Amino acid sequence: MKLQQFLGGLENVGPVSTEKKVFVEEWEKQLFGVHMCMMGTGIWAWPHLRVKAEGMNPLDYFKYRYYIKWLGGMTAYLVERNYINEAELEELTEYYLDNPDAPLPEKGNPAVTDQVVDYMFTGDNPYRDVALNPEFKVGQLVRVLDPASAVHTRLIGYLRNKVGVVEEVYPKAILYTDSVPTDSISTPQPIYRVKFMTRDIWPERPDTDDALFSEVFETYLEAA
Amino acid sequence: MKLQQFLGGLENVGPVSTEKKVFVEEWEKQLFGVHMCMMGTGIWAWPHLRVKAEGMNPLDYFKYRYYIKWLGGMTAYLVERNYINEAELEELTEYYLDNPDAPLPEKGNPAVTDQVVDYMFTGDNPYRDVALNPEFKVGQLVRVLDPASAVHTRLIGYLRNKVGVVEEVYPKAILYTDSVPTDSISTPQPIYRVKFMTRDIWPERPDTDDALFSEVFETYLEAA
Amino acid sequence: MSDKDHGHHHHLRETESYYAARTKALESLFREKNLIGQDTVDRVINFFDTEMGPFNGAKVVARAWTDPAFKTRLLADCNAAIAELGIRDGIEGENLKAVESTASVHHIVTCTLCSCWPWPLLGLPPYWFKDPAFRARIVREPREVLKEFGVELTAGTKIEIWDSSAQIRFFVIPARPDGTEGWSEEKLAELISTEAMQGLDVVTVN
Amino acid sequence: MSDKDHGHHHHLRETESYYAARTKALESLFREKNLIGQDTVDRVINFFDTEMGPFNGAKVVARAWTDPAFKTRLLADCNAAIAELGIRDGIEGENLKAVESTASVHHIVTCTLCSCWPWPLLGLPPYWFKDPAFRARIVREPREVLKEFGVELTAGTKIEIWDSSAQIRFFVIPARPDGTEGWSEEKLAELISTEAMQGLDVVTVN
Repeated sequence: MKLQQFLGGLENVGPVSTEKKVFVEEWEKQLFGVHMCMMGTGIWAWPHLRVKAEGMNPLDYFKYRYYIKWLGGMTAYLVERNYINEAELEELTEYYLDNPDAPLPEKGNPAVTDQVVDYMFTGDNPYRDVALNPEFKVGQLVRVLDPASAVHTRLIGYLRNKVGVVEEVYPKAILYTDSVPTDSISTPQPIYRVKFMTRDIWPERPDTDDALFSEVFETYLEAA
Repeated sequence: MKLQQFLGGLENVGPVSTEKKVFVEEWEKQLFGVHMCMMGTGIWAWPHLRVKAEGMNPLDYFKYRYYIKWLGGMTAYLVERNYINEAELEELTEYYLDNPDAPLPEKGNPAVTDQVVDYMFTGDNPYRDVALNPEFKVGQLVRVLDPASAVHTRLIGYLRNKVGVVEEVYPKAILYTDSVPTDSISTPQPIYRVKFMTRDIWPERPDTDDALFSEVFETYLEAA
Repeated sequence: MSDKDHGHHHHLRETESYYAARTKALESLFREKNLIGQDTVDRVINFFDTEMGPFNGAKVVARAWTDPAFKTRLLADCNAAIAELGIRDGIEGENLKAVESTASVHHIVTCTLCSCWPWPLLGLPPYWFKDPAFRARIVREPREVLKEFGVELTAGTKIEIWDSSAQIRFFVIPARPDGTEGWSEEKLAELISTEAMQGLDVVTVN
Repeated sequence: MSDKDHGHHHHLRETESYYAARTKALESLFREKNLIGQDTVDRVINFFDTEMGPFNGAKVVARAWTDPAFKTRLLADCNAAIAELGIRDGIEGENLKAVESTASVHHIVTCTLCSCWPWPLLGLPPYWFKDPAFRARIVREPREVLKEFGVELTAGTKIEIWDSSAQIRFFVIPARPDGTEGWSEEKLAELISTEAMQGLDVVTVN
């Protein structure tokens, strides 16, 4: 079990943060900018970041602030793929530690900026124009499967083995990713909006009529 | 989900400790002695300690050394049950912090020592002399149930929803505890030795013929 | 580099100045390798200050509160409806879905697997949304978490939670508060917090 | 107590001297309240140095290696067999079960829910057995964990794991090493580590 794939419903984790800032340190903005550049120029995509996040020590996942984890994931990925090497990164890090006001090089590729902005307005539409033959229909009871632990998943841990009802069959097939290993969501497939009663997920909680909705890839479901 | 009830199989937790000492600090011996006194005189039993351990913040559970957690659990329990109060404990703690060589009071109940030693040689036999009508028999396939999160459980998290085969029906009914809330193991009942193939529990691992045995209370099982 | 220097820097590995220096080193390498433009980072940050931010969501909610036909279209096809207001969609909003909170149903959005969030309407997610403790607790103990955000629902209000995991990004139209009859859309929009548009706040007039 | 003192002590709350002082305070209160005897703690510690310890387990293994009939009885009824050697059972050993490792099957004992351990045969559990990382990993990645303990099984050896959760306490008879033919039980017993009797070590002659 990778804890990050089972985060929802984990008990006794203490108070929540109500911090409303997006970036809590200035360097986080710069890191985010580099990340968007990587997204917009195709160096990586969300699933690559998620593979890193799900592969972390779960205690470190809780310990480190959001963008500190990104920094670790981004640099590890860039080194693995030979975009940069650890030695040059470390050397420059030491340089900027000793010279925090030293300027960045006045170099770069000006075309990247427009490419990134275009990308942000375009996004990555996940729909794929392949035949949709959904196995389940609106109103049907479905059970969420309990597949093996994967490098990366979009299966919400607390929904495993739970039964819900299909509320909507989305109109087109969705490709999640074709660039990282997953538990079988790398081919375009139907997704469903499934409604669960929270009393069925957490029967030990005070009873309510509360509901929870999740969009679930077809490969994660069976008829109940 | 209480992580402590799902510890087995948790991934990416880093290297194991190979520390062979039982007590890694001298004070731990004294704490253990007081704990055995509590056990031997009926002040508490294992399930009380486990309730505290399973109710901890899971990150603290990983963070604190074994007997540091016991210290927290023991003192919290003793204060809740009015054996001691937090103010007197805190006051004396400060006294011994400032006077680490100050002696303990030359008082106490000499009869306790023999009682505790007798208890250690006697133990707590869990068998109860009630009719045993086991629902499952040797060779039968059984599935481990997936009940609601409990204050205290002896259901091993990674076995939920897994199927194994009954290898032995234990000869007498077992009472787990009648003094703490559990998920229905507070009445004497059959237990079974169930054999699981580890490939069925962790199919993502390299395939082997390895097996895993667990003694499971009847209430945690259904026919598969 | 001497051992002393190495120890010095090793000691700094978990400080903000280390993270800042490493990030600066990263952008510096990207510039050297022509992987980024000199103004790319600034333009990205500016984009979320001006193009995609909670000001978009607040405008959409104010219109939905004042124009029932618009609200119907918004609930049916969120991307098409926001285009009517000149709001462009894009990344993390290719497929938006609006849900409406009322006196009897309170909607909450979360992403327990990561931090999916409707960027075109709300910009980037605030820290609380990304915090592991929030994501762990909100689905199982929503009322307790709402209390920590200062929100107490009236008894009998049903909660509906949207836990994003595929490709839809959810957006909450909060319940319109009493005492705002006849207000302009601009004045209404000022009442609406980012948190209200994910269900962690309710809109009030004081 | 002044604020300064309070701050001083608050600062110490997670130090060994704080834990030591708090433990001493606890026993002190137990003495004041007549809940404990003055020699109880010493007698408990002494008990595990002299009555219940790995010396018992090693004696049992050495006998099992040299007396096949005893081994048969040990595997059939562990509590009765150890009584033959004058070893008393008791707490955390009311129901013992011995399992035998061979060239083809290697047994490992763990307790992923807490730290169940056969006290009458092995005394108290060492730190590694109680460590959360060990308990998390041993059931899913036993070969990797064995390597961290310096043990490499020969290819093709099957692993059988005993995860205690009810009332049986498991004990491993390790495989007897080659080159020990004709050794006395005393000499054999010296070879046998605590770890070997839970499957985290193999017995060797060097």
